[in-house]
Amino acid sequence: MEIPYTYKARPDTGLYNAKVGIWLFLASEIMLFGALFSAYILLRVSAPDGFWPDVALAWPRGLLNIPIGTFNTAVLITSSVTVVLAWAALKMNNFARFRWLMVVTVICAFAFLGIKSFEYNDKFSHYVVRLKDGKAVTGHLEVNGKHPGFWNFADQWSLGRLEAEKVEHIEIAVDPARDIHGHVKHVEGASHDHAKQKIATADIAFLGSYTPATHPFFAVYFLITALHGLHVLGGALVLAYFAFPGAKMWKTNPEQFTNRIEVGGLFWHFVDLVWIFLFPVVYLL
Amino acid sequence: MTSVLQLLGMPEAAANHAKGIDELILYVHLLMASLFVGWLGYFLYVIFRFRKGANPKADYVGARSHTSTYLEIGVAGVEAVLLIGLAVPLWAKAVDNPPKPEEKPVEVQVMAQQFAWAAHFPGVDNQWGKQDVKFADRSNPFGLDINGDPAAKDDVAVVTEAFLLPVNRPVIALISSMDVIHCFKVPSMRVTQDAIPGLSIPVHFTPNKIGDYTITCAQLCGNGHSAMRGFFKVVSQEDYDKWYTEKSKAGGGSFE
Amino acid sequence: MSEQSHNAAASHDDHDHDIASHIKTYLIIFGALLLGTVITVLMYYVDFSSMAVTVGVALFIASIKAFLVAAYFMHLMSEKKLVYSLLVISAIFFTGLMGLTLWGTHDTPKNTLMKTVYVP
Amino acid sequence: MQATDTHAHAHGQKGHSHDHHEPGFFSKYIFSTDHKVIGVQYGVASLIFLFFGFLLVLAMRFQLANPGKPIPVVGALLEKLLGSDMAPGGNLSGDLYNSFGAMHGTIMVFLAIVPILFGAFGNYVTPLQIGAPDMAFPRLNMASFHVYFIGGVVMFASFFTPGGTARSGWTSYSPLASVTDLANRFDGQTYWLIGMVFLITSSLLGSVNFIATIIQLRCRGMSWMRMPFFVWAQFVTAFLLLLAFPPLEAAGLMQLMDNLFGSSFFLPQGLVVNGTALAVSGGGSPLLWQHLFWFLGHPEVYVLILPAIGIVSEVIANNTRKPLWGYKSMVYSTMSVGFLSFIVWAHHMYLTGMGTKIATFFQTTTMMISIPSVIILTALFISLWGGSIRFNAASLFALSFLPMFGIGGLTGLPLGFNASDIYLHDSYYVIGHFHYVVAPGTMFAVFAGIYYWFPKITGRMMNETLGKLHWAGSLFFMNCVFAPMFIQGFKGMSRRMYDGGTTYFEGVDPTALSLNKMITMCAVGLGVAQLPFIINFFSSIFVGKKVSSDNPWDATTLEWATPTPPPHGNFASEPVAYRGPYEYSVPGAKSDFTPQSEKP
Ligand code: HEA
Ligand code: HEA
Ligand code: CUA
Ligand SMILES: [Cu+2]
Repeated sequence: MEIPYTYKARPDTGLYNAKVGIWLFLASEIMLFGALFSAYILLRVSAPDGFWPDVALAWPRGLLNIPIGTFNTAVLITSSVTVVLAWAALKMNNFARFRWLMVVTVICAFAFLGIKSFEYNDKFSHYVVRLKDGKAVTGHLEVNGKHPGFWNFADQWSLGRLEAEKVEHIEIAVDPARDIHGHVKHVEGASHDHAKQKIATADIAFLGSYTPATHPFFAVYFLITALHGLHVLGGALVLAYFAFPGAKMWKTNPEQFTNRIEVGGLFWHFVDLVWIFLFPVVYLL
Repeated sequence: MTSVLQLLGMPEAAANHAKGIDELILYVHLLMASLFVGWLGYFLYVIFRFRKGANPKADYVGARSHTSTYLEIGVAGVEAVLLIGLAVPLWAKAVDNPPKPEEKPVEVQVMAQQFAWAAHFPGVDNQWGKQDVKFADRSNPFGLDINGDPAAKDDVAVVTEAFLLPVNRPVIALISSMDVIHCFKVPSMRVTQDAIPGLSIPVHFTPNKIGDYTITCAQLCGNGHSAMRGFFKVVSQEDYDKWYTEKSKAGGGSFE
Repeated sequence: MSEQSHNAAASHDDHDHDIASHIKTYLIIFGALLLGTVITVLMYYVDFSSMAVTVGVALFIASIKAFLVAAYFMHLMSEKKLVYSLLVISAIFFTGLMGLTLWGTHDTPKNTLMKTVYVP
Repeated sequence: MQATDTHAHAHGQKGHSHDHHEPGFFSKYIFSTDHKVIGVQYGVASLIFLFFGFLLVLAMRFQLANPGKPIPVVGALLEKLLGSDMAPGGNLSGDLYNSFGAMHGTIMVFLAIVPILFGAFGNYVTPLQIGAPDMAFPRLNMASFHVYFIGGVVMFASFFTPGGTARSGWTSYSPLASVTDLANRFDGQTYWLIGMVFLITSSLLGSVNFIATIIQLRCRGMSWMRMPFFVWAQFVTAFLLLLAFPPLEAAGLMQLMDNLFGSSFFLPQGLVVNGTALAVSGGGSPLLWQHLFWFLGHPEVYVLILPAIGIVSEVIANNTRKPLWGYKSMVYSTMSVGFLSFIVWAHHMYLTGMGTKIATFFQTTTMMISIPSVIILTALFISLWGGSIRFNAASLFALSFLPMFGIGGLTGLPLGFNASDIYLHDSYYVIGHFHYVVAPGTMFAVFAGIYYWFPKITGRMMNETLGKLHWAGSLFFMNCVFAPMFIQGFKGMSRRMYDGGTTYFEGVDPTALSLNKMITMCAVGLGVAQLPFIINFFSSIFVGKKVSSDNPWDATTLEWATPTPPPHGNFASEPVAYRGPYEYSVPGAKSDFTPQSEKP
């Protein structure tokens, strides 16, 4: 016996196997991201009041780059519409259109990841410095006149390292007061945005970049966006496979091929959906 | 009633609220035992009576009575009674009704660390000394600011030896931990409360028997978990007062 | 979809037409999603003074966008009952997880008498 | 259909000597996509893990009975293998004891019992019972096994990492899990987490596959209410795995971040470990881990018990020669258990500081969930009434499952009332409670299943005498091991005590300690009682009596309508279910069983 309903719908459920499978998988994904969102909310509501970085464990707001995030949202939405159009193209028997729409989708996916990786890098070289007198400042760090390199996750500065390497002072390009609610504040005396400020190591109580170790917010941010990024990557690879090597099936079994695109598309839309929530929750709130 | 449970090995209860807990344990076990014995009797009877040798031809329909439904409803009913009648009120009393100031409760902060228990009383001035994590270490688990805060001067902090509690006076213990999760468990007092870092959780009980008691740790906390014990003595009010003033006079949150 | 057809799409002309009208919907939704994104960002610059309102507005817009994606791109508008029941179940459990966890960490015994200064 | 028909027949013949594609060893046994081969792979792997889990606990039991004494023979070996800080002089150190305890729990639950019930029996039997040629996604099925296997290897490898395995219990509570080995970030706990991510992924793949298979591949006539109860149990179980595991996966990733990147998901501010302040940001919540863990943890225990009840139901229906009584109520109860099991989890957390409202909520749901359990068990009990009960190794195990699960389930009640849990929490009473459900409970169902389906899988019967010996020994020793634990619990003995409670009980209550000795001896006896089984198992594969027909137990369900062993593709021709699953002793029928596939 062969396995039935691999591409034809079973009469009583009205679905073919892979569609049942993908929806089940998405249900479990809802629980996965749901748990992460729950963790985010729990940690956030139990965070102390006040403004980060003035209060070390208050919840930071407005640290992420909104224009870039908005642009990335648009990129992902575009890819979502192209993938559904690609499926429609197959339905209309237009393979050529399917292929270029799929290519656009995959390009969008990698554009999204590329932009994201720039954002990550920005965070790794962004530091919060808390002084012994209780003041705090955030900005890009310069040590001995050098900026930390690209994707320097392994090459991070901490107070311990400054002391160990006997660095006497650091310079920091203070963040502009871009936040209209005014909760990223700078040390008094920094006259204009991105002004470089010299800080003596001896005055520093804490120094850390925007990495998971610095604040639970970053931990949540990196974990959820990285997991989402992995989904984007996996989805993009699968869609790329469908667009080229996997497209052979169009010749042998067009119906099953169309179904595959539908299933792949469902996953892709889900990834988009997660981002639709992720964007306001981590960028804007 | 107590004798039944003591037969099972439960230590003699030494706190006022223990009676309720013991009763609940007893009643639940009576329910369980009667169900188990009934079921087991039925079970043994059935497998004997309907063994193949005695009943070569099975009956397609099988049992026709509705006893089982009534039984299930009965079980649900008893559970509901135990739940509403005993468990919920007992719990509510335990967490929602701390002793009122008129009852002159003894207040103590209990701090767990790997692998010991420590207790902290406010001292004769009845003022808690200032505490900060930057002063905390193994010998000063409460992080008392001994040099900075006058109120801390007379605080009583007992780190390794037994501390004392007066008999028949409510105790409010604020349970916390400085490293990992421990669990403050005093079997004789029928008190158990996880000690969770970052939280301090109040429990209260009224010891009613003079004697020596042991705190065990009921939550895995590392390789010394089994040896993590604490001791306290329940003594008369006079003995307690004597000990308390002495300790408090010794001042500086005397650390053993 | 007819049982015999191997090329599902090609055989039906009216089907083609159907799909063509779908495409129009997809493009409209695309526009709506972009608009939604812009509104969300604009909302950010409005000070609602209350955090709850801000969160509510942001999530409301996100939910509309999510609805559009799910309903049209994922064809949930015309999906089978089975899929709905599946989604309802996971929605219930997700709500349970989030709600009970939050409730559980906030409903704690009252600490009335003692004010500790130091919680490690 | 035509082509595959002959194909299937050809495979069905014994000693087939085809000229066409004879699959090589690897594609036949390692990279097979056939659900039956995968089922057997799961079965073998998980039995080995079961045995390994037992060896771990045996070492622990020795330590509990003889604190301070080196383990004979094995102790020296452990010292060599794991280093003298772990097993000084052949003694278990506190750390090693905790390692073994954590790994015993993890291995038994995630690598032995769930894989054997869900992976092995589920894979082998479910498609056969619904008349399907295979799983809906055979390659996913294969991937599921491979991912499980990798998870097992990672867990196993962690024994040999510097610092040893995870040692914070199978529950891995933070902060303990994150601070045990501060110097070494890539420690046993990290391995544990990575292993868990693999195991969870495997379960997710498996559960998607099971649900899709049961929904889509039921053969003609196999309506929902004609499905054998075993299939229902697997169906609900798959849902539990599908929806409860992802939160643990999320939690695992968070703890991994805490371990590897120094984040503080579960670490509050101001931790002072070993007298030094921990250099983390803080701001996390230890309770968050517990919530996410138990959100899986509680459904997980029903993942252990539901398939077990499924197996027991099959065996009981077959050996009483009558239909299950109240089949429908059992199905609905199973669904309610499945649903409710998602909202009772915090009964493991009563003593973490819960207010009255939330505690009342959770203890009410806990009491509610016991009702459908009672209904299922009662239905099985009543099924015995009027039967013509055959006693063979399978049915003996299945029958003794009932009172054993009864004890385990009933002792769950005093734990479920939060006020009595105040006293019993984390004592040996809990250990006794859950071992009654998982050891004589679940394991007895596993044994029943093995004796019952062995002829279908291998074409040979297992030896009945050895089987009965195995049953008698297991029943006796299981009770001697776990019943005394209730007494110890009443006496106030906490669990996870490396010294067996000596520090606490010495000079106070010597019986508590002497019980330790007795339990340990019985645990050894329990091991010895498995010898007949192991001998039986291996010898029967080669010399067991050949089955006289495809249906040696005169059973009704579809798996017995296939050739023995079932060929690739399972059924010679598409099966049709004409009636319910347990049409035994139908009045007026020509024999005492009417198979589901028999034409009316
Ligand atoms: C298969 C596994 C399994 C099953 C089925 C259950 C079933 C139940 N469990 Fe158990 N439980 C565990 C595995 C399981 N448990 C484990 C592993 C732990 C510890 C985890 C850890 O901390 O490490 C635990 C811990 C645990 C606790 C936490 C204890 C503590 O830490 O303080 C609680 C509290 O409510 C509890 C309650 C229950 C209840 C009410 C049921 C109910 O569902 C039971 C319902 C069943 C019945 C009511 C029996 C009905 C049948 C009969 C009555 C028939 C009788 C028959 C004869 C006499 C012939 N369990
Ligand atoms: C499914 C789960 C399961 C099973 C089956 C078991 C089985 C057993 N367990 Fe386990 N146990 C747990 C889950 C389980 N346990 C968990 C979750 C914990 C808590 C861990 C923690 O604290 O974190 C625990 C803890 C625990 C403790 C407490 C440790 C402590 O708190 O300090 C003890 C103590 O005696 C114990 C004993 C036993 C014994 C004697 C068995 C026996 O029943 C074992 C019997 C098994 C055999 C005899 C093997 C038979 C082998 C075969 C049949 C293989 C044949 C092979 C081939 C044919 C290839 N267990
Ligand atoms: Cu402290 Cu266990
Ligand atoms: Cu539970």
